[in-house]
Amino acid sequence: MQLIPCPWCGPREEVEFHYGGQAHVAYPAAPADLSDREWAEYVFFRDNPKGLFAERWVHSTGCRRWFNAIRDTGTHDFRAVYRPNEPKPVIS
Amino acid sequence: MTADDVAVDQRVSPLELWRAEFKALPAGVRLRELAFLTQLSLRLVPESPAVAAVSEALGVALPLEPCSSAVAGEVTVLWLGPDEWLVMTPTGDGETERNLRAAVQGHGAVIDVSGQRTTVSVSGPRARDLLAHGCSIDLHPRVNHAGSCVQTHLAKAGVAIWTRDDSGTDFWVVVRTSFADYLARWLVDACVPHRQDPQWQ
Amino acid sequence: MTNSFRTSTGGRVNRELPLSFQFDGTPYSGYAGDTLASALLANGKHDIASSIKFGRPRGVFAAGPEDPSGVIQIEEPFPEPMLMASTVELYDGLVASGLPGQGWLADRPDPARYDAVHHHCDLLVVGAGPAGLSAALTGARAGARVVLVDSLSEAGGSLLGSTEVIDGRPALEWVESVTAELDEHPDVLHLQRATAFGCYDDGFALALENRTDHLGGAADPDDTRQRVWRIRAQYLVIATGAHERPVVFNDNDRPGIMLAASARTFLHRFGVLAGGRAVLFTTNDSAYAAAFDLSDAGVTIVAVADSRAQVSERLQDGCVRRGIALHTGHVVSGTDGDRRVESVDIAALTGDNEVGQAERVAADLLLVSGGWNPAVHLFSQARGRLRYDDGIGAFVPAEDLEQGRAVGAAAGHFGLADALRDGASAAAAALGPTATAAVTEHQVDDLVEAPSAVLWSVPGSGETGMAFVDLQRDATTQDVLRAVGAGLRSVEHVKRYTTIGTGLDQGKTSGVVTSGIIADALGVGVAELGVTTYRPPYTPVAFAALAGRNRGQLLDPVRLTPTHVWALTRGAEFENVGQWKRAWYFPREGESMDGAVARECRAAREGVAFMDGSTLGKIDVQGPGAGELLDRIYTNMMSTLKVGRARYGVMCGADGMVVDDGTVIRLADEHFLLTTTTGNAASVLETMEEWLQTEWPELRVHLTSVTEHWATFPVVGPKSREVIAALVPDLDVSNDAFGFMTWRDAEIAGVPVRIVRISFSGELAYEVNVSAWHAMAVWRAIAEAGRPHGITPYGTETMHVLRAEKGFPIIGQDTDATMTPQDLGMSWVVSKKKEDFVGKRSFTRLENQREDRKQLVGLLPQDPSVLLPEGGQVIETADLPEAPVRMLGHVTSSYHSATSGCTFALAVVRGGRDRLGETLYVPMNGTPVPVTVSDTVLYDKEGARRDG
Amino acid sequence: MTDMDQPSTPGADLPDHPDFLWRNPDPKPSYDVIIVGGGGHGLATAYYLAKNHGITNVAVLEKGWLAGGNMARNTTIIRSNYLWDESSGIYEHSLKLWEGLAEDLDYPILFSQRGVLNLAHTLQDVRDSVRRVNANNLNGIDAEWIDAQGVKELCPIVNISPDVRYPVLGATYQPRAGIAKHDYVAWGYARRASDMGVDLIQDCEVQGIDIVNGRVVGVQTSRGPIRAGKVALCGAGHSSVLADMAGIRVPLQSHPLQALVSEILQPVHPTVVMSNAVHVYVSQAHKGELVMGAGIDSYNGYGQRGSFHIIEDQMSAAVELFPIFARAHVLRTWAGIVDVTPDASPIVGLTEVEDLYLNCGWGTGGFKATPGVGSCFAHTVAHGRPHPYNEPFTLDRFTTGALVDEHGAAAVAH
Repeated sequence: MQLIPCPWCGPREEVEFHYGGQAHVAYPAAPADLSDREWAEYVFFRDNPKGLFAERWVHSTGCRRWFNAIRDTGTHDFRAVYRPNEPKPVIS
Repeated sequence: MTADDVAVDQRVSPLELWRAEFKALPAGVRLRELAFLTQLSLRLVPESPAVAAVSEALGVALPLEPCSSAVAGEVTVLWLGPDEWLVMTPTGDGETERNLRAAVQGHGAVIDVSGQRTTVSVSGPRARDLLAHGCSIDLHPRVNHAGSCVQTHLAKAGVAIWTRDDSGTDFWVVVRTSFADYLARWLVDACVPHRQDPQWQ
Repeated sequence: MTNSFRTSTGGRVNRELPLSFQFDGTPYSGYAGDTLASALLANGKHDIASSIKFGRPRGVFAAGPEDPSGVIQIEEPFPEPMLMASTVELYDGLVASGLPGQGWLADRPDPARYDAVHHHCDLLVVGAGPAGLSAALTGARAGARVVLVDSLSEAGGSLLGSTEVIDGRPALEWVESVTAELDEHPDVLHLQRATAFGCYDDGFALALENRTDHLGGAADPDDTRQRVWRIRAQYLVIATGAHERPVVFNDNDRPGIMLAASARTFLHRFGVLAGGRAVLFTTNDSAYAAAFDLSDAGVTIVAVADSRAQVSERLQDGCVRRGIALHTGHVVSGTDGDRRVESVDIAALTGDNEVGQAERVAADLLLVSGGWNPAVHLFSQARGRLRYDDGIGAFVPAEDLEQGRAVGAAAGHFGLADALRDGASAAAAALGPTATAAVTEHQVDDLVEAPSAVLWSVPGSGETGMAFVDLQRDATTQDVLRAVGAGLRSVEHVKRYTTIGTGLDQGKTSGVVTSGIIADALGVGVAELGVTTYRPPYTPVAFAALAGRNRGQLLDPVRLTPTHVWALTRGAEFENVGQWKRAWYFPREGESMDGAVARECRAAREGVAFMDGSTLGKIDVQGPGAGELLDRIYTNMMSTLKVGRARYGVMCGADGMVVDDGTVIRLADEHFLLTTTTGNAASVLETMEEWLQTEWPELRVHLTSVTEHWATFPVVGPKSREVIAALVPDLDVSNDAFGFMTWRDAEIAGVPVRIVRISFSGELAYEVNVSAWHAMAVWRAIAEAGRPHGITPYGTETMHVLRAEKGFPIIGQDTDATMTPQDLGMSWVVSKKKEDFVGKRSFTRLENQREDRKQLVGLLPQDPSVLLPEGGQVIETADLPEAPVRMLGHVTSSYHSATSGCTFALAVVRGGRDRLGETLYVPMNGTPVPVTVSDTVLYDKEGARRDG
Repeated sequence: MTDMDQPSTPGADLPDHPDFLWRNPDPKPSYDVIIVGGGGHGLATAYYLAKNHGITNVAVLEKGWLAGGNMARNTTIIRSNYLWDESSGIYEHSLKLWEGLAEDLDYPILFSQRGVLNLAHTLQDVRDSVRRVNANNLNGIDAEWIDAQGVKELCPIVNISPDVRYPVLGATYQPRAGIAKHDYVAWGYARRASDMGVDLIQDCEVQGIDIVNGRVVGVQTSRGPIRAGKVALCGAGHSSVLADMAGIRVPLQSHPLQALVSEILQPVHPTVVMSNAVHVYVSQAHKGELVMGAGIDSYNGYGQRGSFHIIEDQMSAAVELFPIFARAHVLRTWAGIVDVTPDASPIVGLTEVEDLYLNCGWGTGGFKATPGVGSCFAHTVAHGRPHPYNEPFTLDRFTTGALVDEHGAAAVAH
């Protein structure tokens, strides 16, 4: 059972969190102007890399805050967590 | 008899049917429902100009540190999130609520959530051991001190656990009303294997 | 015969405390401190099981969990399948039997208790042998929070089976002093009978503690039989020792053939002689200790066959002194015997790696040692990399873990001094200076061992006779060679081809040997071949232990509403809705469900009825951006809602499919309260927070769940106005003063309430909301005020009928993840004015333009007595054509309408709204039943009843 | 009662594997078709390419050992009682092939049609179950709704007491469903494919896909470049990684899916029981061990490791449904990687890159689909156009919205 470092509450067991999928997928400014394909990209298509992945989590049992994490999907290790208003950290 | 008295008379707490069970537990743990605490959800961004006024209204600085709390007389303030606090007080005269509303003005929100949760006092020399059956957070006095307030799972119920001393023997467990019966059942059951345990007597 | 193979003195068993037990129907006796294996051997019982494939007799091959052979079934006090005799502590009244590799389950539920405890520590030490004890002690002295777990009944590990000396005293005295000192430290948790079976991320380890079995009848029935310790450690010290490895040769599976160190353990720990005449077959120095100690204890050691060309003088002298014939460069090429080994064939290893003519010697015990495999299971589970060590022919840790380290024999350091030093330095590494200071040096005279030979299998094994690689799976060298011959190159393939390593022991003795044999066959190195993955659990764990207390009523939380007890006392039947228990219907004495529901419906349509709707999710929405947020979340416009009014709303996902619905009331300019469906309360709040926190942080809004703060009681029916009027005399309840979709604050029984005029039934209705504290007071007041009008409590079933008669869909019942608001006939709830809202863009996708989308309609069975099955499919033809039959949709809701005196249904049907009046068919038990497509509203189409 | 294939002494008389399985050739410089991924789908596709379409100049490239991914890790449940026409079409096609597969492959795959029960625990479960059963019957698939008592008769060890937390209200039952022996299936395909000239190349990781003018021409591998006329991707959990090499974006998320096995036990469980409500599915495999799966882990992961709390929840559910399992033992736990699409249906067919074909997104349905998708995918690759059974499973459906939503009615709402 992994520990996930909530940017507010600190490390907690993963059962306290819910997964939110890929981070930094902004809601389109003007959905009406998008082609069906472009809209489908937003609704259904997410990256699925093996390796570093910026994704969303929410500390649902705790402070109810959504935050971002950079996690290695190969090892499942959390490499960084950051709040929605913080820039995506650079990790090699 | 005023309308208020009528109302008070007829209040029902989620765990009143568990009183007898709680009393029958080994002496090492004491469970008691602290029913009818007025509970206010205070919503405010920490940067808000109202923070000062709110602190004044509470009589104590609003705790901004995650997982912390503050106490002013009978008023307890638990940190639930960066913009959310639970203000608890045994007094039902509505004064705290009025003062908070006045202090918050348009900057946030004060919501009466008194019926949303109930509070179970878990105390005694084995209190920490009892919680350890279902709580993954380290409540050892070395790392967990009086005043900490953590929201986590106790068994399968979401709770806030407020630590009230530095010896790991006094906690408040604040739980959603609808989960209270489950949690009481779970706590009582957790004590069963310890009935014969001398350390729990 | 009783304990005839028990030494007169010695061992760790309590000879004052004899225990009686039964095995395969025969009564035996043993002592407290025995394992089932040691007690059986003490009684000269060697053949205890038979093999799964060939039914060959099998005995105790090892003294620990690595034993692939001594598999037993516990029959009494409660059946437990497939355990190693060597891991079962003896207790009075134990009844067990040997197994052919297949156990059986009890036919009754297990009465025992199981639970779990979370524990946190700076240092988790797995294994209370020399390395583990020295690590734990160093940590304890440094003042760290230490957990020490060990699977045996007492601490000591390998020292229990040896005659080692530490600081000039018997090692076990040192063990006692260490455990005594550990007990002095309040923050040290020392658990024996606790096996660490899994290591996971971030220092998380699981240990299974056996608490009561060994107490037999004396155990407290309330106590926990097995406890799972969920340990979160800052640092993990793996001191799990090593497993001795056999060498494979012909007929190497007979009872009486046993790993050398195990025989030594039986002697020193249990005072048991595993035989009378023994042969030792070894490839290394370590096994001589077993031969010498057994010899000194009175066992005749007929011969030692050492595959190495020469051995040290010390060992030669040891043999000479004891009159043991030492054959260097020799191996055991085979055995003979009936129920047990009776003779052993010893042969020379010739130069070209073949064996010469064998000499047969009589023996009832054959000690085997092919070297040692460090127990790296936990290390490997913790994602530690392994490397193959040619010198010892085993896989050893290649590195330290991020948060831990393997020490002592588990790291391939087999000497006692190494173990003691390893353990202490690991603790020091974890804890820093304070611990480093606490490290103590010990006086130990470790014998310098000569290099071991690496011999997987005696040349020629299996060519004649059977040479077993995995005794439990009855898999032989020939099986391995067949697998290789079949074209298999991966150990994982060979494992699956031969089933080696899939038994109870998970290949603890066979895994590396298999890799070795494959490597030899393919002419590659063991290193590049690798070994099969070590997977949790390290040793088998009972299902019930992992289930713990999450069973029965504690399997999942039962969420209760404020009126639950009241409903119970009224004999209500309950329905699970998510985690909630909801009153389903309130049958009277001898009343059927249909009868009760019909009665409840009539009351709501003709008089007045009330229910507990408190499970509805409720979210308080406050802030300057509140209206804007709701406009973006709901399909319709909420920002225009006037204070004092209520509005129905629908939420869609980005894909345009309906996810939830409910009502929104506006309490103030910047203050709304919305309701969600019962099942979606949490997910709706979480989703709204996600939008707010991650996409629209510029909106200043606070979302707060008030689901349980507010109890919600709909009071429904033509008489509801009178009831409310009676409850709130000073409230003008006339339709003009208190119109539909408005709300008022009021007081009932001295309690502040909020009354909302919304209707989920089409009847005149008032929804009374009150703080949970006062819920019962108000509930009773409503019952009291309604009594003159025969007010009737109703449950979810009646609620469903009432709403269905009005064509109100239930999200999740009349919809699945494929329905849009338009499909539901709710275009009116989709704002044309708003530029955007969640899901809007999806409505214009090709698929959403189709004429033949499934749409919600009503279905009226042409025989009004026929109740359509919910989930029934809708087809076009009166007779059932050959499959596949084109399906137009399915019945989502179907009820008997007491009010209309007919049955009716809601269904989703392709192009349904263009089919009104058409006859379609719903197959029931293979016979299509004709139905007429109608609009969704069965009752009061003109909506005349809403305002009473 | 369907035949349980329960050996008198389980494990004793599992049929032996043949003395020869497959060649271990070195890769040739060029093939007509390269199949990337030596799992069940890749091997089956190769087999049907050779058998049905006479295309034998084929290589199956596997980065590890053949069928060592999900094929070696799944719980071997085979059924076709899916809700939507499109799904039941391809899964029923698959089931029919399963029924003749032992003979076809001349390999004892131990397909045991012992029936599968999908339990219903809530009133909405019941509605959804009846809906599926009716749809199945009209699609010509054997399926029935049975009540709790009927469940007890088919599987006497199921606890149908009304007093448990989530009582069993009934179940859907597909008698023709069952389980098979996964290694035997994979090796059966591998052996026949190898016989017919297909090169099975292990320890050969594809590291790049060569595309010239929008047309695939070969692959870069850990054993050097290999040219190909056509390339067919069967990467299962790693499909996104492969698709990325070709610059193709697929709506997949890869999740850990865990399973576990008990010791060998005397026969107690004659059928297969699945319960989505309490997240467990259980069968007693041919050797007599209990084989179980649970829900997938929520987060993306390629680690072939899951979270332990999922195993614990699974054990609670299992002991609740089958009280006599209390003292059975977990011997081994493991995890696979399932690639899941937004509508929980697969993607099988052509891609925007010419001669590059894609088969992925099977989630937890991959094993049961093996023969079906193998034959359909082979057809698709051979003819350059989709087989009718996989036609609905295009990548394009996510643009048009024509999803095949097998999540079904998941929500609980009143």
